[in-house]
Amino acid sequence: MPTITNAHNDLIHDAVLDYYGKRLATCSSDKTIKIFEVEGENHKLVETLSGHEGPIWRVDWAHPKFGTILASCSYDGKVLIWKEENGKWAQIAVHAVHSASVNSVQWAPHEYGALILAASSDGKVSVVEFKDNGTTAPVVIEAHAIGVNAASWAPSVMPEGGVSNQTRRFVTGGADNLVKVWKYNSESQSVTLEDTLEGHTDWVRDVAWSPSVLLRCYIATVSQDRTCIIWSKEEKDDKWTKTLLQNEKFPDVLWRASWSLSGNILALSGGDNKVTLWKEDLEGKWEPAGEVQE
Amino acid sequence: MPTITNAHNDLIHDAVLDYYGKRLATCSSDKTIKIFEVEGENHKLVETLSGHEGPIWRVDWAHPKFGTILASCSYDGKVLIWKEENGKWAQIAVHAVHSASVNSVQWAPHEYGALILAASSDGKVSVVEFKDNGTTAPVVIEAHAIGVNAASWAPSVMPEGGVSNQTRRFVTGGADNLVKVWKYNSESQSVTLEDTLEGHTDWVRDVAWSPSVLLRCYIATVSQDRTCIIWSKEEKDDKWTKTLLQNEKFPDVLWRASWSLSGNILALSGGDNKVTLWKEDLEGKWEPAGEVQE
Amino acid sequence: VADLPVDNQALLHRQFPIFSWGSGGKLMYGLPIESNQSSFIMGSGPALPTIKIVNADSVVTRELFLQSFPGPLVKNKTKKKDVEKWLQSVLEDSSGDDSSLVRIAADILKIKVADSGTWSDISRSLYNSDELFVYLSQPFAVPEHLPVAHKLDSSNQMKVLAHLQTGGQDEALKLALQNNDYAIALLIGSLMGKERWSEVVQYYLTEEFKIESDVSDFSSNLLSLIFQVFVGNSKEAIREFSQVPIKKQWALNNWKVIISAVLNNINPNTDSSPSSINQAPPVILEFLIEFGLFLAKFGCGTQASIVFMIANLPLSSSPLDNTSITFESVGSPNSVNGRILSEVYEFACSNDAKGFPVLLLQKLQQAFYYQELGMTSNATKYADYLGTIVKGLPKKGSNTINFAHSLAELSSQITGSSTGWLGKP
Amino acid sequence: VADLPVDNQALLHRQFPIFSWGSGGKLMYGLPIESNQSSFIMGSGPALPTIKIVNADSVVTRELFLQSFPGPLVKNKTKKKDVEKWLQSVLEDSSGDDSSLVRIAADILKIKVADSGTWSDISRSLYNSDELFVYLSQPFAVPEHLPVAHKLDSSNQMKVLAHLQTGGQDEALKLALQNNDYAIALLIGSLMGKERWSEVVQYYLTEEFKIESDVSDFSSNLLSLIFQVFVGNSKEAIREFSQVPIKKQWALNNWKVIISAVLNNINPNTDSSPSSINQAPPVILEFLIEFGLFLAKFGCGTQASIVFMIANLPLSSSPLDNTSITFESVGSPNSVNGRILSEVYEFACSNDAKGFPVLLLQKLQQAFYYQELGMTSNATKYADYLGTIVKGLPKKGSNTINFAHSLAELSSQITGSSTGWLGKP
Repeated sequence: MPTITNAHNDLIHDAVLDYYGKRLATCSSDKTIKIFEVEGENHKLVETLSGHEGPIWRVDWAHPKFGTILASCSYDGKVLIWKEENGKWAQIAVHAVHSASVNSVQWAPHEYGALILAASSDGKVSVVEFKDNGTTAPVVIEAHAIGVNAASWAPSVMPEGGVSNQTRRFVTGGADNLVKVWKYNSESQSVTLEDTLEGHTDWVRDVAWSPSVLLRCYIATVSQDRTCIIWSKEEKDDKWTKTLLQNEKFPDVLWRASWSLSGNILALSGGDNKVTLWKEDLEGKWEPAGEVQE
Repeated sequence: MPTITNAHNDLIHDAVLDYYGKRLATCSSDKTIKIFEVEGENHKLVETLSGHEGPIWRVDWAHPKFGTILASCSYDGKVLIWKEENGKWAQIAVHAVHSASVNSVQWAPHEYGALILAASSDGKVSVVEFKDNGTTAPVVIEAHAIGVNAASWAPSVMPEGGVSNQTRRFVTGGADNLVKVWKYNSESQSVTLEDTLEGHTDWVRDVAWSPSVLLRCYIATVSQDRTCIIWSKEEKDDKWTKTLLQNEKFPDVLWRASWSLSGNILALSGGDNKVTLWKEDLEGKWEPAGEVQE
Repeated sequence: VADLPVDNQALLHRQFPIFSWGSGGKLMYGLPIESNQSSFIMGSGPALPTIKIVNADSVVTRELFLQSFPGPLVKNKTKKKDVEKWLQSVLEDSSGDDSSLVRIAADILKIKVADSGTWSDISRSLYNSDELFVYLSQPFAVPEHLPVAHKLDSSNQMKVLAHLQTGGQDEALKLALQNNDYAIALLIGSLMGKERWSEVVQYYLTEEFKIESDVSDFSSNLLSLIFQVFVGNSKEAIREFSQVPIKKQWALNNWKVIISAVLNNINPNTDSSPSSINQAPPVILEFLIEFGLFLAKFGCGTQASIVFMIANLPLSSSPLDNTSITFESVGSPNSVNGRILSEVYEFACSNDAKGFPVLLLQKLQQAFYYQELGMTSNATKYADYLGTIVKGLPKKGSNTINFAHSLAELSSQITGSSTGWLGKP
Repeated sequence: VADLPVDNQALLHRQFPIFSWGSGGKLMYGLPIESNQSSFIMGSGPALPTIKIVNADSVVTRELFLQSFPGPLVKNKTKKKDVEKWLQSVLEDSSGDDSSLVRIAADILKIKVADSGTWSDISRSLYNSDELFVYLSQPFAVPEHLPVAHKLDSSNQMKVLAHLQTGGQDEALKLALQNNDYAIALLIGSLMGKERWSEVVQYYLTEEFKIESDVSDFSSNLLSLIFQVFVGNSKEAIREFSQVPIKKQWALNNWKVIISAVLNNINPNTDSSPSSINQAPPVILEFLIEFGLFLAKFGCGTQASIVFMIANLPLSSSPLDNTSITFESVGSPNSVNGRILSEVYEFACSNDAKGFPVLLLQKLQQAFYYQELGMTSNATKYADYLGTIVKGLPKKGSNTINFAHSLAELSSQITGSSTGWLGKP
């Protein structure tokens, strides 16, 4: 199994495998992004991408159908789009609508097109589509005035009327301790607030919408208040049901939440330097599903 | 109401109104039959018929469709047939198959034709049809060896196959204290015994088959034993049900039994010189329905 | 009168009364003069001097309410009020014979025709329980409240629960009965199906409901039956007591009190069945049918008819249940009362405009009866009505042929009596 | 750990663990070196020296019986014996946790799949009443047979009969209860419909079935419920105790003992219902549904699923009764155990070859789960099976489109993991 040592010299904030599990992108406070190829036991550094002017918080690979494309977001307030063509990497777009740190960036479900969702400490989130002829005007709305720490798309669900009738949702978590659920209308290029979920008592640091195919929606949110809350809802319900992942608080702040590719397992990382895995049990509570150990 | 006084000077054994209630025929030990016309309050002796050589026990009018015809039976062993034509009465036939007193004579239901049933002290009953061209050979069978006192036809009932398929029954009462039910087959000109009913303890003097339209058959039999027995049966029953008209014996012998024209009321005459009327009550017992008083 | 041997020959020389029925409601008779009188007079005059022809009507005792009966009763034509009024006159006429079956039947029919009665109205027709109210209102000496019965102690109660938890119903019941705890025994029995429950009920009543003055166990028999009826065990209960001669006799003798008691316990609020007397709750219907069959089987056919009437069974020639017993008529169809009551029952209870086809012959016979008594207008009404019915009968078939034939005979009699001499066929 | 205010800025300078899920059953992680360690070493090496990519399988705790599960279960194809064997292995594995809902569900499913079980087998899955047999076989001191209960005297017995004859059920009942004669009170109650009867039963048990050691009236509550179930009064009984907090809690805590007791009293000889566990007698079905709804309503949804399983209800998205509660899955469909148990239930209980359509998404999710853990052959079996199912779905409709879409995604993941780099779309 590949082990990459000393990828960066500074803090590493994110590392993401691509769709095929063949490339790994890492980003760091050293303002670079490194692309590794991983195969079998081996790994090879392919490229180091420079361009950001501050710590890079997250990276996200686009769906292969668009090509080999990576998005990154940074303290410098920008989202940069990178593409590999013929073995060479280049920066192909800049998304600079925010006036403060962009804390998370995520490509939308590929059925929506080449769409990006960005969350910023300027209190806003932006949705921007990259068309073949260049970017469209981004949709920017204020989400959490004090600052938005994370945003995550809901999985794509086909409704009766076809793609154009889709309800495209995403969830955000803010420094106001709130979690909000939004609806994005691509035709009218507008975003409306659907729900405001109260529960956390400190900054929400990450939100993750489960990609499960089941009819029940799950959102995991983690916070500096050392709790992880699972929000769930079925189409027919009015309100989201709130379930604490566990009754006791975690030893330290929680930092990231990430669902497995089909939403069966939730991975949490936090200030106690652990990555714990969780899954739902028969009775709808959450039980440990493993822990990453050295 | 017509009152006829001193119709005969000797015992009067029978008196019968015709179909229309316009004529009365009386017969007597004086060997004559008298025909009276009765209208409103009046009566008029129309004819005195002579021909018998002994007391005449009974007379019976034929159905008007055959004309104005009367049958009579006598101690002399004969049955004489009389007809009125153009106001004049004449004897038109003699039925002399019996060798002793003929005790009862009765025309069959008119649907059978001009048929007569006679019962004789010679122990036999005879059935004889009068056709337009003269009489057929009578059917004579032994019924009650010691002597047959009475015989009565059952009413006509149309079966599935039409007239020719009819079961023609009659009942006889004898000096052997028995009552017998017979079947007459006109095609084969034969008579078969169907049932023998025991119950009386002395000579049966009269039998009468009720002309009721109901599906239940009723036969009244009266006897010198001072009882009247009602025998009843439905098509589906195997056996006749025997019911005493009343539990106590009558004061004297019972002589004649006669059902009203539709079988609703039974008239009994007996040695106590009374004519009592009877009808069935709700529970199937027999209760008084009147008495003839002077 | 002593049973002397009869001199057959001598009889041939006696003058007996003579009698003959005539059409048009007439009859002819001649009564002999009393023989001793005759001898005294020493005349040689005829033993039977006079022959009279009179109206049958003047001799036949006629039911007082026969003339006023508004028949034939035709649904949607005959007014209910008229029938009610007529029934009322019958009830007033019954000269105080409360136990007469005619009165009971007429009373029940009046309730049914009115269509607004209750089960306790019908119960009252059978048996007026007012006397019981008098009894109930009497003050009784306050009894001493010493315990006289038994019940299970705590540890045995727990045993019962443990038995039930483990499915040991028989053991639980045995324990309860051994200790004479009938309350818990009944509860256990209630889990075990209606037959076991009924066994426990009967056992309990036999042991604990003995009243000194109780002749032939009237009280416990009646209570036992009531409880079994309402649990749906009628058939078995009736079968059981019909096999014990003393109980069978009790049931035959007390049929009115029994049915009255059961009907009085029909609670319109229980079950989802309507309290309408046109539709008995299923357990009651089962009871009425079984009890009626019981009565019919043991010679009380008319009483059985009344019970079947209460149960709203249709008159029909089809046998009931798996028996050979039919309910074709209320009482004997050969009795005037029976025919009239049957006709009123059909009017009150038949849902079909066609009524009960089995009554057609009875109505014809009734018409003939009217004609025999010279009540020609009544006979005509029936003849006309039956004439319209005949058109609706199947064309072929011996029943139709006979019916039409007899109806034609009736019509010709009616015509004959109205036109007299000229009515020659 | 004390709740100190968090320094948000400082967090931006901390090294947190990093983690990412990869396709083909891989995951990537990097754990920081402990900060104090780092300071001690005084090196300036990276806080996160190593990033590892491993098989998810080596980190995720997998259910022991997941690999051996013979799914997808296809009626008439998958052998019953294989499913039974697998269930048996689950039961042996449950490490002695008898009260676990997974064990109970698996045990019940094993009985259902075998198709030869009885109601007391199911009862035993919930609660093993052997301990009661031990209790029952203990000898008890022979109690003194002094009468300690009351019953009506003769004259009051006659009064009761008179009341009943006159329809005075309430008066009769009052008289019986005033005199503490519960046996006759129960009999009178039996005439008055199931609600009144149940009231009398409860009253009697409350008064007479007090056991000293009985915490929260366990015995009288249980008996009362049993009797009410069998008289068909489940809905009302459950409604009643769900409104009394202490009784509600008793019922929620003791649901297994309660259902076990009721099931043990199903007597195959009573009623005409078959004793097959595939078809509960009507009163039992009513009880199971109402009790399940009660459990679901008060937060015991998984327990409710087990009860609905016992009742053989089909899995469906249609709400039960007039509630908003549905039985779509045995336990949570987002749990592995829940999905597997639901699939086994469908195999055991669905009459249709089509099964329970509501499970399709669950099976798809299960397939994704196998794929995530790198158990590609299991994932493939499901993908193939679901591929045949898709053909039978209605062509239009968003459900079918989504299903097909997701299935295609699964298939491409499976293909991707087996061919690697070359599997570009």
